[in-house]
Formats: sequence, structure tokens, C-alpha cells
Amino acid sequence: MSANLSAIFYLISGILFILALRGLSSPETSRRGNYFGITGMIIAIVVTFLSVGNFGIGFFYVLIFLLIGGSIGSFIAFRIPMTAMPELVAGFHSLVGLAAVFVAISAFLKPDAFNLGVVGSIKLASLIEMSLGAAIGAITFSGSIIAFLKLRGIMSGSPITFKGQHFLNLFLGLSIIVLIFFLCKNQSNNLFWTIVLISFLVGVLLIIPIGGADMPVVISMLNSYSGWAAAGIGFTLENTALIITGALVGSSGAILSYIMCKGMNRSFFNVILGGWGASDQSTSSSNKEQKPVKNGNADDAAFLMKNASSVIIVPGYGMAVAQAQHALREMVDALKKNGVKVSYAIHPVAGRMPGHMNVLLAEANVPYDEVFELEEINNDFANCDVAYVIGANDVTNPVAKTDPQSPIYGMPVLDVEKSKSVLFVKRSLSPGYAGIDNDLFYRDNTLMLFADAKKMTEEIVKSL
Amino acid sequence: MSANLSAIFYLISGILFILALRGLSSPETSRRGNYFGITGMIIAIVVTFLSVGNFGIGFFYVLIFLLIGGSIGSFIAFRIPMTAMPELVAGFHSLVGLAAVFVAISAFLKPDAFNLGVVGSIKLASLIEMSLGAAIGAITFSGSIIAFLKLRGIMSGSPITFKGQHFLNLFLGLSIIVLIFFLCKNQSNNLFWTIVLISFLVGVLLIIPIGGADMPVVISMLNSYSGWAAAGIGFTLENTALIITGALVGSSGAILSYIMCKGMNRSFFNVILGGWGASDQSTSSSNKEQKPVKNGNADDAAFLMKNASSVIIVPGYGMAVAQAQHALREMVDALKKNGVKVSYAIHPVAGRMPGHMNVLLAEANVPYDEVFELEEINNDFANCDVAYVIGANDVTNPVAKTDPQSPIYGMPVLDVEKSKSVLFVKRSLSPGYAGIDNDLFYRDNTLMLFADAKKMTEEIVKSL
Amino acid sequence: MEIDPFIFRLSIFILSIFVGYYVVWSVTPSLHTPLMSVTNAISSVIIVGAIIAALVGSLDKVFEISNIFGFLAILLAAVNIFGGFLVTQRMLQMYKKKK
Amino acid sequence: MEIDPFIFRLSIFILSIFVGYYVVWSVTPSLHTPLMSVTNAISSVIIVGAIIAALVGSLDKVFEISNIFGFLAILLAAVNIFGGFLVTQRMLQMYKKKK
Ligand SMILES: NC(=O)c1ccc[n+]([C@@H]2O[C@H](COP(=O)([O-])OP(=O)(O)OC[C@H]3O[C@@H](n4cnc5c(N)ncnc54)[C@H](OP(=O)(O)O)[C@@H]3O)[C@@H](O)[C@H]2O)c1
Ligand SMILES: NC(=O)c1ccc[n+]([C@@H]2O[C@H](COP(=O)([O-])OP(=O)(O)OC[C@H]3O[C@@H](n4cnc5c(N)ncnc54)[C@H](OP(=O)(O)O)[C@@H]3O)[C@@H](O)[C@H]2O)c1
Repeated sequence: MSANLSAIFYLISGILFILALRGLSSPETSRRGNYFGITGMIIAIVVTFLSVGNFGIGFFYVLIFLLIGGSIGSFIAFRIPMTAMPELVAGFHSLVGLAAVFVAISAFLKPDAFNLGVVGSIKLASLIEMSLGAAIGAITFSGSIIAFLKLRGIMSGSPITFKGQHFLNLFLGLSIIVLIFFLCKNQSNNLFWTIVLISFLVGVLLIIPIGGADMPVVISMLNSYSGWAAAGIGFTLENTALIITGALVGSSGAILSYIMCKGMNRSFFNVILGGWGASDQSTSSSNKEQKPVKNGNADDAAFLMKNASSVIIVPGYGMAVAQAQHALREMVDALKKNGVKVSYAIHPVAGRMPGHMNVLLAEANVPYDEVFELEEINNDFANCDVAYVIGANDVTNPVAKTDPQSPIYGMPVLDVEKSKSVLFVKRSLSPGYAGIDNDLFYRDNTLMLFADAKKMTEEIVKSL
Repeated sequence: MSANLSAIFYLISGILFILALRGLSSPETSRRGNYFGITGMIIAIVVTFLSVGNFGIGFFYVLIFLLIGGSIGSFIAFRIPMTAMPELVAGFHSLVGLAAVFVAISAFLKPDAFNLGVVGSIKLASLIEMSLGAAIGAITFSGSIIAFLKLRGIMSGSPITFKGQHFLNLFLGLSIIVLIFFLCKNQSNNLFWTIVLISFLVGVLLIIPIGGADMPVVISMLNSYSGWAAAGIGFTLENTALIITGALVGSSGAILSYIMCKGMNRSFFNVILGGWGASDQSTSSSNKEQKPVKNGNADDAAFLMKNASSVIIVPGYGMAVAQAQHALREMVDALKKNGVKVSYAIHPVAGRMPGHMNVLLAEANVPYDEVFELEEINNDFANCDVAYVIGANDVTNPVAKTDPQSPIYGMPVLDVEKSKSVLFVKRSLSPGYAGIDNDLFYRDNTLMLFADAKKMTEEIVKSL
Repeated sequence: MEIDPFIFRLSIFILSIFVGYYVVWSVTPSLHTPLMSVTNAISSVIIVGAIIAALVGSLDKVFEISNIFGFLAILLAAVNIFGGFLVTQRMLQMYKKKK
Repeated sequence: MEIDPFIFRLSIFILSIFVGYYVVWSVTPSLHTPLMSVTNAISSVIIVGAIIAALVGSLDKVFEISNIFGFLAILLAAVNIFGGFLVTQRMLQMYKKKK
């Protein structure tokens, strides 16, 4: 296959990837978008086979490895529960990172295969691109592994900090740059390996000080890194598909982290420099327990909602933990049979991942046109009879509107307190992710339903 | 200047142009955006001088022509009244189109200057690119001239149609393609000139059947054409800045026409195939004059608004015609002094150009945060005491919501009828651009103020 | 193994179309009129071609036929560049926030 | 007068960053989770490099050291490609309109 022809096909596959992301602008077009993505990938792979043109025994092994990898991937994809999406994404990122490292290593060991010169005198530009690609890839790999372990609960979610941590990171980062500089001079194998090793270390060190609950921002940031690594390798291999995709993924990941930080009203650096959620948690959760709260049970809740004309459901992280989405759907079906108008209100950072709640509700067969974003539904609380807050906390906390001292001040919140009555389903009065008390628990129009979200919802279904 | 260096600078200027358009996402960033655009242009021009490197007497003449053109442009820019923006844009487009034609001609006559081969054996790809660029440029030129004449009122705005018009256009379009094909074979001068001439003719024929009021869609479409012409020339000259800019302008113009058509709920083809607004106009404007309307004067209006707690202003094309924006601002100031809450509601296709009303209001020093888009303000009419509709008509017509037979059915409209009372300032009961009667004139809560928009508003100011 | 530069230019062209598409959707409707005038101004970057057309050739024969077309194109494009950017600036200057 | 292909690639890179920027802003927030999984899948196009790494070399020495790294990279990327696209598909399948 001529270089020109394959360049055109790589361009096409890059464009198909753009269309894949574009499809996600609405659920209707998203499935078609995914097919575009798959087509783009197939084109890229086939074109690569044809332009290498080596269909010997090696090709056979390539197919085998593809098949093994593909089977593992498919198996995981079908088996993974929807609640485990955050760690799945983290895990997958680590693989992309490692693959980038391996490709860079192989290019370094056999530059002639990639038209980059011969061993010991690789073209300068290629050398810089491939070592940057390898370094970023390695950071992505080990960082994602840590994120995975924290999210999966294998490693404790609490931030690991020590003195001089930021200095150490800075030092290591600079030393990578210095080493790349020397690598360009003498092209020594050892230097290259050292760069890769230090980068692995940096990945670990960068992520351990970040609290478990901040992992979503981190995942998205690592996503961005994996894109930049791919783009770096793309420059080395002079491959348009890789460059386009790398830039796409790189910028999209960065923007997604930005959107998340904005949704929480925190700065990106605040998140990355770590350790915030966990430390506050203990201090503020103790002093307010004495205040009186209204305590309800499933029958009270069922009675209130049955007689309401409209109910808004506000799901949060607790719904995911309790896997209460199916029970919730049943409850809503029962309410609808009673002629109650029900809709769902999703806060942009409800849960632990952007879009987390939407996926879970979709899994429970909730039609997406009953599910509304904050701006779409926030005015409706004033005209609604019952707000059913299930496992959500911070995203309803009015302190974000009133107290400039509060860590979540300025974060947009759902105005549940405007509805006639508010039901809170949670297990205790303990605070949510931001570690601050929620004044709503003590209000007159609030009824607390202390229980696991799933159990409580199932009981309500029974009472209905 | 080396080819590489100038390529980098052209890339930078392309990116600055992207940033210029990006700046328009909000009024705050828009001015900086414009500076980016200017910087990009300066870079492109300077780099071209440096890479041609010919600073003889020719360079001197170039500067002179630049200066003359620049002075004319600046003079026009400072003198033009804001109400004349539509025809100004049309006029400017024609110049870009003609410039593209001239550059293509010059490239055809002296291909060696552009590294495209020698006279008589120009590279095939370049020949196709330059003849396409010339043809599109020529269509842009003559089409824009017609649009300009119609908008300026020099030519009648009524559609000029004759039998077989579309066939003639189709035939001429095809013949251009055939001629380009032969041009590639024998590179004859005469063929090239013929292509340019036919294209001029096509430009005229394409635009004459379109009614004067549809010109805004046409302008935007011609804008898009001028972009594609520039991109075509960009390929010929192998210039990144031109390619990026051409594609930007080409796609942006196309989308703007699409947005306009969507705002009017008409298909693009419906607009382009022409002649719709004018023919209906006469038929429907006669039969309803008998119905009773409530007729008011300035004092009535002043009384109503002074005692209102909130007023929404709905400006339309008539405000632009009457140049009533300054008087309107004075009226609003007077009302605000009386403690009335006033805001402005702008329909996406109010006036005769997208954003037309916004510019006029801005000219009259109306702060843009008092001016709202349809979706932002449409719910507020229900809670508002007076809607002051000044020179607007179609954009308030409720028939768009109720009558599937109406030509504007499905177009989103401003719900002025929901406010307690509606004041309509216009000179008669005659319909607006779409040529259909407006039921609101005959409603109980409507008061018609028959007068020129400016005069009436000034009288109201006096009565306040 | 060399790739024809045309393919790169094609890639740049297509990606720019995407950028144009998205950039315009992100423009606020109240600035659609300035958008039209500024796109007009930037499309006059065709002046780049005009300058080349005007300048190339022997130093003494300034007004050969092909050069003349170049000079005319410079004139037209210059009207647009100055006119377009200035009128846009004039409009944008008028958009003010409430004091 | 030849332009270094690197500059073209740089242009493509920069324009793609713009496209990525805008494309993501246009993604509806309710699909942010599928967005993360699909970007993960498409970034595995790095498999292109892996295939080259695995295949190039003499026909009989399939498992030279550099090839081995290529094969491993293929394995990892393949997990991602299949896993990423399939899990995205599974999620998207769940988003349904009211019947
Ligand atoms: N979505 C994202 O992308 C993202 C990313 C990073 C951070 N965050 C942060 O995450 C937070 C999300 O807010 P949120 O309101 O969804 O959650 P939240 O504020 O963390 O509160 C979750 C609540 O659920 C309750 N809960 C836990 N397990 C439960 C169970 N099995 N049954 C019933 N209730 C249970 C907990 O109270 P009990 O212990 O009393 O039961 C807790 O108060 C925000 O602060 C946001 O900034 C989100
Ligand atoms: N904005 C765009 O981009 C665009 C593009 C193409 C088409 N359009 C079309 O233009 C129309 C815009 O709607 P619109 O409501 O703004 O305007 P309109 O429906 O055309 O109505 C304008 C009204 O202003 C009145 N008028 C004219 N001169 C006046 C003066 N000197 N003083 C007072 N009143 C005067 C006219 O009534 P009298 O004669 O009785 O005074 C007329 O009914 C829509 O139909 C839209 O589809 C818009």
C-alpha cells in the first residue's frame, strides 16, 4: 500500500474518531457514533497490516495476540458491573500507557523499522518524541494503577503524604528532562531505561497523595496524559491517525477534568496537590449531632409520596453504593401508577464520576427524557411536593449558596429545600464527600429515612 | 525567509483567526478576539513580504495600493450607519470574491511565479484548484453585487423569475464543470476566461430570483462561498493560512445560513429556490382589515407602562427602519426612573440579519445584560405587565404555534400575548416579512399604536 | 515512503472545517452580525496571494499584466481588511455591560 | 521551497486539539461516563505502532527483543480496544427514550 494511500486512510480513521466523540452530543446519535469509532479502528488496523505488508508467521502471531487481548477485553466489558466503571476506566488507561511505553521501547531498540535512523544515531526529533511518549506513557501507567487500586478499595483511599513530597516530584520531573537531554547526546540504552523507570516512579508519587474520592478528576487527567503519549508516538511514527487521536483524547481529558473541578467549584491544583476531602471529614462531623431531626420510616415516605402530585428524585453517591437504582425504578413505576408526576434531577458531580448517575439510571431502564440536568430542573423544586433525596448529600447542601467560608461555597446545588417536603435516605447523619454538615437534615420540612438506600426504597415499594 | 519558517507563521496566523472567532462566544472576549484577528492578518502579510523578498519598486507600489484600499475601507467602516450593516457585508463579500478571481487569473497567467509549472503546462491539481477558486470567486462577486443592490434598494427587492430559470442555472453550472475538464486538457486561455465569465453570469442568475428579505440567508451563503474560494486558492498557493481560513469561513457561513433558516423554520432550499415572501404578501393582507382593533395614543401607552411593574421590549425590523433605538433607550431610562423593571427580548430572526437588533441596541448604549434571547425570556411574559412590541410582527405571531397551514408554522415565537397587555407600535395593520396577518392585533389585551416607531416612542417619552 | 504534501493540506482543510463548525456554534447569537463582518475580514487573507501575484517577476517590469491583477486584488482585499476589522471593532465597542 | 512534513503534522496536531476542545464541550453531561470509556478505546489506536513494532524484521526471527515488546503492546491495546468499545456500547444501549 502506498504511503499516500495509507495516509489518506489514517486521516479517515482520525475523522471517524472525531465523529465518534461528536455522536455523544445526544443519546440518539451516540450509538452510531460508537460504530464510527469502531470503523475507524478497523480501518487503522487493516491499513497498518497492508502497508507493513508482512504476512508471514509474524502476522499469524499478531492475530493471535489480538485475539487473546480482544477476548480478555470483551470478557471484562460484558462482566463488569456498571458501578465499577470508575475503576474499569482507570485500569484501561494503565494499559494504554503501558502499550505506549512498549512501542517507544521497541522504536528505540529498532529505529530502522520505523525509518528513524539506525541504532545509536536516531534522528534527534524522533528521539525527543519517543522519549517524551515513553515518559508520559509510563506516568500514565503507574498513576492509573494507583488510581485503580484506590478505587477498587485494594489500597486505602486516604491520601499518603510525607514531607518534601512536592519537592521530590519536582526534582524527579526535572531529572527526566535532563536525562532526555543527555539521551539526545549519547543515545545510551541505560539512559533510556532510567527515564522509563523514573517515570514509573513519578506516576506513583503523583497519585498517592490524592484522596480516593478525588480519583475521578485524576482518571480524566490520566486519560488526557494517555492522549499526549499517543500523540508523541504518533509524531515518531509519522502517523496522522495517532496524532489526531492523541490530540483529541489529550484535550478532551483535560477539559473533562476542568468541567469536574468547576462542578465542585475547586481549582484543578487544589485537587492535584491533594489531601483535602479526608482531613476535614473528621473535624466537622461531630459537633452537630445533638440537633433534633425528624425521623421517618418507609410507611411515612410512601404516604407522603402517594399523595403528592409531583415528586423529584435526587440520586447521589449513596444510590450507587447501595445499588438502589432498580428498586428506585420500581418505586417510581408504582408512584406513576398512582398518577404522581416523577422526574429525576442529576447534579453534574453527583456520584463519583461525571455522568455516573445517568449510567446507573439508564441501567435500571429509566428513560433518559425523565432525567434532567441541574439547570433544567432547578426551578421546578419550588412547585414540587416531595423531593426524594437518595444517597445524595453535598449536591443538595444549601451552605454552598450561603456561607462563603464553606469549602463548597459557589458550587451550584439542587434547591431541594424549596419543595414542600424533603425525604433524605441515608444511613446516618454523617457528612458526604466534602465532609461538611448539611443543614437541611434539621429543617422542619425534612424527614430523615435512616437506612440503606436499597432496603429503604424496597420497603417503600411494599408500602405503596 | 525559509519555507519552513513562513509555514509556521502562516499556521500561527490561521490559529489567531480561529481565536478571533472563538472570542465572539461572549461580548467580553470579543474585542480581544478582534485583536487576535488583526494580529493574524498582520503576521500573514509581513511573512508574505519577507518570503517573497522583493523589496524593489514593486514593493513600493504594493504599499501604495494597500494604503489606498485601507483608507477606503477605513472610511467606509467609520461612516457606515449601523442600520446599513447587511448591505455593507454584502458589498465586502463581493470584493473578496473579485480578489480571489484576480489572484486566480494572475496565477493562471504566470504559474511559474507560484511554482505551479509554466504557462501551457500547469500542474493538473493546481489547475483544477485555481479554476474552481476563480469560478466560486466569480459567483461570490456577482451574487454579492446583486444582494447589495437589492438590500440598498437600488434594485427592486422583488424576485425576478422566468420560466426554465432553474434549468438554465443547472445547465450553466454543468457547463462550468465541462469547461474545467477541457481546460485541464488544453490549458487554453480562452477557456479560462469563458469559465470566469459564465461564473459571473451564474452569480447573477442565482440571486435574482430570491426575494429581498431573504437576502440575509443569501449573504451568509455567499460568505461561505468566499471561504471555499479562498481555500481553493490556498491549495493552489500551498498556503496553510489561506486553507485554514477558507475552511473556517466556508463552514461558518454555511452554519450561519442554517441557523437562520432554522430560526425561520424554513428549509435552505426553500430560501434558495426563491420567491416566497413576496407572492403571498398581497393575497393575505386584504381580507381582515375590517375586524375591530383597539387604537391607542402615546399618552395611553405612557400611562400603562408607568404603572406597570415590569415591561418587556420586543424590537423588530420596524425599529431598524425607523432608527428608533435611541428613542427607545430614552423611554426605557424614563421608565426605570419610575421604578419599572424593563428587559429586552430578542428573537433569533428579528430584523433582517442575525444579531441585527443586538447591534442596534448596543449602538444605543443598551447594556447587553438587559437583552435576552428567546429561550431565556420567553417564560417571563406570563409574569409581565406590558409587552412593548416595536416594529416587530412575525416573531410574535401565535399562528406559528397553532396553524400547521401557516408558512411560519413551527418557528419559535415570543409569547407576548401572555403578558397582561400588549402594545404594538407599527404604521398600519399590514403584515410583516412573512406576509401573514397577525391575530394579536385584534385581541382584547392589545393596544395598537399606529405611527412610525421613532416618533411614537419619542412622544411616549414626552408623556412620561 | 514520502507522503504527498497535498494530503497534509487536505487533513488541515478538513480539520479546519470541523473547527469552523464548532467555533460558530459557540458564538452567542447576539454577536452574529459582528461574526459576519469579521469572517469577511479574515477571508481577505487572500491578500497573501495578491501580494505574491503583484511582486513576482523581473524588478523593472512592475506592471506586467499578471502583476496588475495582483495589484487590483491587493486594493480590493485591503478595503476589506481595514473595513472589516474596523467596522467589527466599532460594533464590538458598543456592547457594554450595565455599569 | 519544500516544507518539512513535521510542520504539517504540527498543524494537524494543533487543529485536532481545537477539535477535541469543542467536541467535548458539546458532549451532553449525561454521557460523560461513556465519553471516558470511548476516549480510552480510541486512544488505543496506538496499536498501529505496536503492529509495526511486532512485524518488522526478518521473517524467520519473529521473537526478537523489539518484536516482543510489539506483541505485548498489541495484547494490551487489544484488551482496551475490545473492552473500551464494547463497554461503551453496553452503556449506550441502556440509554432509552420513554416508550
Ligand atoms: N461526580 C463526580 O465526577 C465527582 C468527582 C469527584 C468528587 N465528587 C464529589 O462527590 C460528591 C457527590 O455528592 P453526592 O451528593 O452524590 O454524594 P455525597 O455528598 O458524597 O453523599 C453521599 C451520601 O450517601 C450516603 N450513603 C452512602 N452509602 C449509602 C447507602 N448504602 N445507602 C444510603 N445512603 C448511603 C452517605 O451518607 P451515610 O454515610 O449517612 O449513609 C453520604 O452522605 C460531591 O461532593 C462531589 O464534589 C464527584
Ligand atoms: N433576522 C434575520 O436574520 C432574518 C433573515 C431573513 C428573514 N427574516 C425574517 O424577517 C422577519 C423578522 O420579523 P420581525 O418581527 O422583526 O419583522 P416583520 O415581521 O418583518 O415586521 C416588521 C414590522 O415593522 C413594521 N414597520 C416597518 N417600518 C416601520 C416603521 N418605520 N415604524 C414602525 N413600524 C414599522 C411593519 O409594519 P407596518 O408596515 O404596518 O409599519 C412590519 O409589520 C421574520 O419573518 C424573519 O423570518 C429575518
